Amino acid sequence: MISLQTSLPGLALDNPIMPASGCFGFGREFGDLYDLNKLGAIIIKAATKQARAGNQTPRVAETAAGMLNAIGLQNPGVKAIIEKELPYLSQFNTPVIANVAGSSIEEYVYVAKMLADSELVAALELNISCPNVKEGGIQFGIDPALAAEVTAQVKDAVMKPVYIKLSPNVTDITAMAKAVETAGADGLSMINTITGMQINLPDRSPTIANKTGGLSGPAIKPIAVRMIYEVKKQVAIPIIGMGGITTAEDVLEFLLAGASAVAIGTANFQNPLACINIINDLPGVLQQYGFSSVEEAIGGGMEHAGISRS
Amino acid sequence: MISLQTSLPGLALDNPIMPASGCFGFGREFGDLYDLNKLGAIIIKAATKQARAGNQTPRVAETAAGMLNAIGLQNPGVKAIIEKELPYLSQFNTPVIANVAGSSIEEYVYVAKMLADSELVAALELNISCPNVKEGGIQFGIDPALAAEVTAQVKDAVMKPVYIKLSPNVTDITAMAKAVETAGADGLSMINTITGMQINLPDRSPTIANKTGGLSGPAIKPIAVRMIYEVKKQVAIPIIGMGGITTAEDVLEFLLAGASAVAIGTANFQNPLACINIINDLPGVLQQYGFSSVEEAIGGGMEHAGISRS
Amino acid sequence: MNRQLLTVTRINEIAEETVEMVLQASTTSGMADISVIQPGQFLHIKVGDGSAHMLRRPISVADVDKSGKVIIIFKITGEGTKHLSQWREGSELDVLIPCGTGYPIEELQMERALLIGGGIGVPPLYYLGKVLKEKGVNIYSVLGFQTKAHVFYQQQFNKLGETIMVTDDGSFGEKGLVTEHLSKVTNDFDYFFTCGPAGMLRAVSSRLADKQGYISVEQRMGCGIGACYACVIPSTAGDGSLKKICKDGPVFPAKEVVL
Amino acid sequence: MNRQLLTVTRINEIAEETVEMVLQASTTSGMADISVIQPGQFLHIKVGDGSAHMLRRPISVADVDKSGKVIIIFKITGEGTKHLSQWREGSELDVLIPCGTGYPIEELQMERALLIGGGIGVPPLYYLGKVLKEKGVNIYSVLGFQTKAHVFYQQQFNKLGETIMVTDDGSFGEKGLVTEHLSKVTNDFDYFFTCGPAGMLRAVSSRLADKQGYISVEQRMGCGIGACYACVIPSTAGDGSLKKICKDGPVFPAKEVVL
Ligand SMILES: Cc1cc2nc3c(=O)[nH]c(=O)nc-3n(C[C@H](O)[C@H](O)[C@H](O)COP(=O)(O)OP(=O)(O)OC[C@H]3O[C@@H](n4cnc5c(N)ncnc54)[C@H](O)[C@@H]3O)c2cc1C
Ligand SMILES: Cc1cc2nc3c(=O)[nH]c(=O)nc-3n(C[C@H](O)[C@H](O)[C@H](O)COP(=O)(O)OP(=O)(O)OC[C@H]3O[C@@H](n4cnc5c(N)ncnc54)[C@H](O)[C@@H]3O)c2cc1C
Ligand SMILES: Cc1cc2nc3c(=O)[nH]c(=O)nc-3n(C[C@H](O)[C@H](O)[C@H](O)COP(=O)(O)O)c2cc1C
Ligand SMILES: Cc1cc2nc3c(=O)[nH]c(=O)nc-3n(C[C@H](O)[C@H](O)[C@H](O)COP(=O)(O)O)c2cc1C
Ligand code: FES
Ligand code: FES
Repeated sequence: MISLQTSLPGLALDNPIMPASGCFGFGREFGDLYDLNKLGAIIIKAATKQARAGNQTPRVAETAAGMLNAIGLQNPGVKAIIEKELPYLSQFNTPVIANVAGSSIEEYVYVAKMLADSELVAALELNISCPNVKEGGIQFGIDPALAAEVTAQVKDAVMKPVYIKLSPNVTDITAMAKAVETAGADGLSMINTITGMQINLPDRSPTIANKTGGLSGPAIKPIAVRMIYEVKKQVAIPIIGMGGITTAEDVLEFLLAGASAVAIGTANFQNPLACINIINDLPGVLQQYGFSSVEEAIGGGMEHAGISRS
Repeated sequence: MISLQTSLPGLALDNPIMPASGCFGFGREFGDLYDLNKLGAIIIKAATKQARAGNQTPRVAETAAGMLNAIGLQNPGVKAIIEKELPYLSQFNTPVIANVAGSSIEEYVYVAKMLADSELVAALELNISCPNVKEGGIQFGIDPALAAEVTAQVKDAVMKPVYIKLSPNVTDITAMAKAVETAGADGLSMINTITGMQINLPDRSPTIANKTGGLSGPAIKPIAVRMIYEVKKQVAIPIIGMGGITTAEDVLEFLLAGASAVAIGTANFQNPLACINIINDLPGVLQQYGFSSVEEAIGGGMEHAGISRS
Repeated sequence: MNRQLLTVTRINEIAEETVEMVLQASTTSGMADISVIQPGQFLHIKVGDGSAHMLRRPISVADVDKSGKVIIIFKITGEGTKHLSQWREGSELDVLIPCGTGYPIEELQMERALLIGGGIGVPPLYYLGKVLKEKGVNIYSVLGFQTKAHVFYQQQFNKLGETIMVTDDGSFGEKGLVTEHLSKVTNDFDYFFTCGPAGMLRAVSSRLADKQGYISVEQRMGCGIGACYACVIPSTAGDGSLKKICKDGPVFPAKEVVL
Repeated sequence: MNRQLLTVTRINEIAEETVEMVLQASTTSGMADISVIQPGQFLHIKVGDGSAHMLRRPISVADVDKSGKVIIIFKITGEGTKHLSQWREGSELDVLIPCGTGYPIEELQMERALLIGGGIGVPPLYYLGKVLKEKGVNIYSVLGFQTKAHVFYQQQFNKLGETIMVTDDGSFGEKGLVTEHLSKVTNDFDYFFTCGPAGMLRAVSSRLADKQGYISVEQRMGCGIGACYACVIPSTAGDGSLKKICKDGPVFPAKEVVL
């Protein structure tokens, strides 16, 4: 028996697979397709203090092995999420991680507190890296001091574990990781999307109304793996890895790079059963490459983990 | 007649297509396949002061819609390049852009001077962004002050136009661009590769011996387009665009984003005739989208260029 | 809505760059999903494997056959539809079926319906017209195409009722825009139903502002099932609320959304 | 070396996950390129379209037919070779042909040659053996495979001369490593020629250090034509100089490169 269990602060997961924030809504649509109890955890769509309408459309574009999105944090506001969306998820045993966005520290703290007060929320993921909103948001993701400050204040305000979702749009991601670790983060989520653009030839203008959007999907996988590998060497807190995962082999690659669990985003669009397929395939893939458990694979691709290279 | 001509400092090009540095050696191998006179220009492989052996192998890996490389600047040294490689290119009328690398300002200046003294070299491209060498190199690519310093000193030392090749591995590429423009750069080349990693599952270790490598190919195209678009708004000097171009449509996308010419790297590996095919296809593509010349398309995807959006 | 593998049993070009594809279910659950398709609903089709195309393509249902067949008609406009057009008979297509909310035909009482289609907006109107006709509604159609070479399904619509064909250049039928020819077929209808390019939808909606009607709108989609918020459209409610085209639509009462 | 489109005229699995593919030239220039292929050279094969696979795959020539046919044998080890194995007969393969430097058979005088192949290193030795035999050389072969299921071309090699088959698990022929069985076929040869996994090449080279021989080495490649410096191997010259496997190799005198 291959064990898929993995433990992170506040999250004792049956398997390391969870849908990524923003790619799974609040679970309802996927709940019609399969039993959400099968998932390791669920990361729900970002919540802000007030309802947000998001950006103009088009909001997505397809790129080579990836996609761009600029949804712009459309959401009904944290109150409506707690009242109207979370109850649906209460029928499942799957831990829920709530994604928190904001444009000021006060907003982060407010939203985090509201969500942490909900029994249904097992942990928080602070999205300090959304590149698709004009005010705030992204500043927290590129400035270590600001990132540390928002982390510290949220940690002061809530009792639940707090994961910080890092932006890849920085020169030195390890500096960001160390800053939020020092500020008390329980874990990291990485990576968010990379800012990109596509120009539509007939229109002679960017395909996405917001002009730039976040690049996700297999195209960015090598960048995600590199960043996780680099960060894992510098911090002690666990990492939820993401960025282009579409197969169980990809999951193993992220575990080897140092992730303790993974999230699946874009792949859900190409195949809405992606998470389930990956969970089903994972034991076979672990076995094929000589691992008897997920925990054994974590960090196994790093020399300092003491795995000999043949 | 669709005009493909484009003019950049020191470079009056018959067409905007040139092979990217490091993907074309010194032209010899491709010269066996087609007439190099057909190219707009040729950017040759990076030169350093001394011969360099480069990194251990494996040096390349394939990724989704892209590849990683960590050649490590293997080259026979600037003297051998001038004596043994450049003479081959003297039989063609195609302008040669020489790529300069180094680990100190002195080395950049030395190599740039030697190359600029060669009649065959029309312009220099300072590679301040190679992510695959341990000492130096990359520091110049992520620190605006250092980038400005190396630019200024090379400009002082040579009479030929100097293009600075920017690294995408930074939080704010416009700051880099503005710094080197102020320091006297004649143009920009962007983007170089993005640092990535692939972990080989059977080996449980990075595929590439250097561990990390530079990601190139269609996967990074949206990032390149975004960076060129952002930089074009902030600087007056022209941009040689690159990053994932494989078709004439891609070329038009880069022109619309603000590039005045483009370089083709990874696509030469999938199809060694890529540059020629793109040159042949470009007039038809320009016509299809309503352009009568390359120059008309440059910057046409930017609102501030005054093109009305229908 | 479910994910099904349907077999491509026929594929042929019925007009310039316009492909008709017949998909057949081979499982009971596939049959069941096909049998409940409402006019106006769409399939969300996987066009690439691995990392070739991360997004599915939404294509409307053009017709349904009780034996477990569904017909789609699509125009080759980019890489995805090009790839789709190269599928071979016998191969299996991965589709989400059925997606979205179609025309509320059960709830509408009518005797006369006007269908207004433009180009690749024509296909969903065919299945709608067929179902309405079966319910005894009189069908009138005005269909616009770029040129003669782009025209398709004329005969099929003729069988549904009086049909006027319009081309941009007059190379077939009437010349000009569909809105210029609406009154030639009938001014007397209970509901209009329109699908086509955004410009046409706007023109039709304003031309028929005093009539009741339904429009079908397009937008770039991510998930196609309501989870990603890619495909929203503002509602006219005035409260800033947004509808999801992939779930609340693609069909909306003409006055309910801001085009 | 040129870029050619060759037609796949036959494709079949000749051993576990091992595919034999026959490629036919249909143009004079294609025929010409095939006719000059030397044993040890390889094809650099495009396995994907658009952005699916940016790198070609190097595959050795296993045999050549004067009528413009070239045979390759490859193992399905990853996405690229898997894709290649799904090519259909009649489709066209985009190849760079011929690539690299083969065995310098014109320059070598010999009466007896020992071929030592491991797994997917066996194919190039077949074409080599055939050409040498035509020149009157006596051929001895020792071929190693993982298991019985992986064995291929036994008959073909038997026709060239005495051949010993070795499997890791002894499920076919001798058990163990090829190096353990070399002397069973002959100790008396002028040159050895070896191709296979790096470990085997090292073992063979050190075991036969006092003999003259040629090895064929593999490395991940970018361009495959000598332009990108991806595929280098240190020479034994001691001056730090590097050879390009795709151009100077893949065949090298055993003592010329550092394995
Ligand atoms: C509900 C709905 C029903 C549709 N029904 C039909 C139909 O029956 N027949 C038909 O030919 N077309 C229909 N379309 C349009 C069809 O989805 C696009 O033509 C198709 O997605 C283009 O894909 P591509 O790969 O050829 O183009 P590309 O330009 O390569 O596509 C790139 C991306 O943009 C998206 N995209 C491009 N154009 C459109 C568009 N007009 N609408 C939505 N997304 C787009 C693609 O889905 C893809 O994600 C429908 C669209 C929607 C939203
Ligand atoms: C000169 C030469 C001749 C060869 N001849 C043969 C042959 O006749 N038959 C055969 O089965 N194999 C041969 N190989 C090995 C063959 O190239 C690889 O098995 C193949 O490239 C693997 O591709 P993939 O897509 O299946 O694997 P993937 O792992 O998906 O490939 C990923 C990348 O790694 C490269 N790669 C992986 N393994 C190797 C390898 N062993 N050598 C070089 N590159 C590799 C691929 O080319 C690709 O760029 C030869 C290699 C070289 C260098
Ligand atoms: C359509 C879309 C919406 C997203 N919305 C959010 C979000 O609300 N909050 C967040 O933290 N990340 C969001 N992301 C980022 C993903 O959670 C994930 O970090 C990223 O897409 C990389 O993973 P992937 O390549 O598997 O998609 C979104 C991504 C996509 C594609
Ligand atoms: C194998 C390889 C070697 C490269 N060597 C160099 C180099 O020597 N100097 C340099 O400035 N850029 C080098 N580059 C970067 C390319 O010139 C180019 O900026 C980058 O690959 C993006 O373009 P592409 O996606 O078209 O390949 C190299 C890229 C590759 C793939
Ligand atoms: S496409 Fe995802 S919500 Fe409509
Ligand atoms: S693969 Fe490019 S030099 Fe050998």
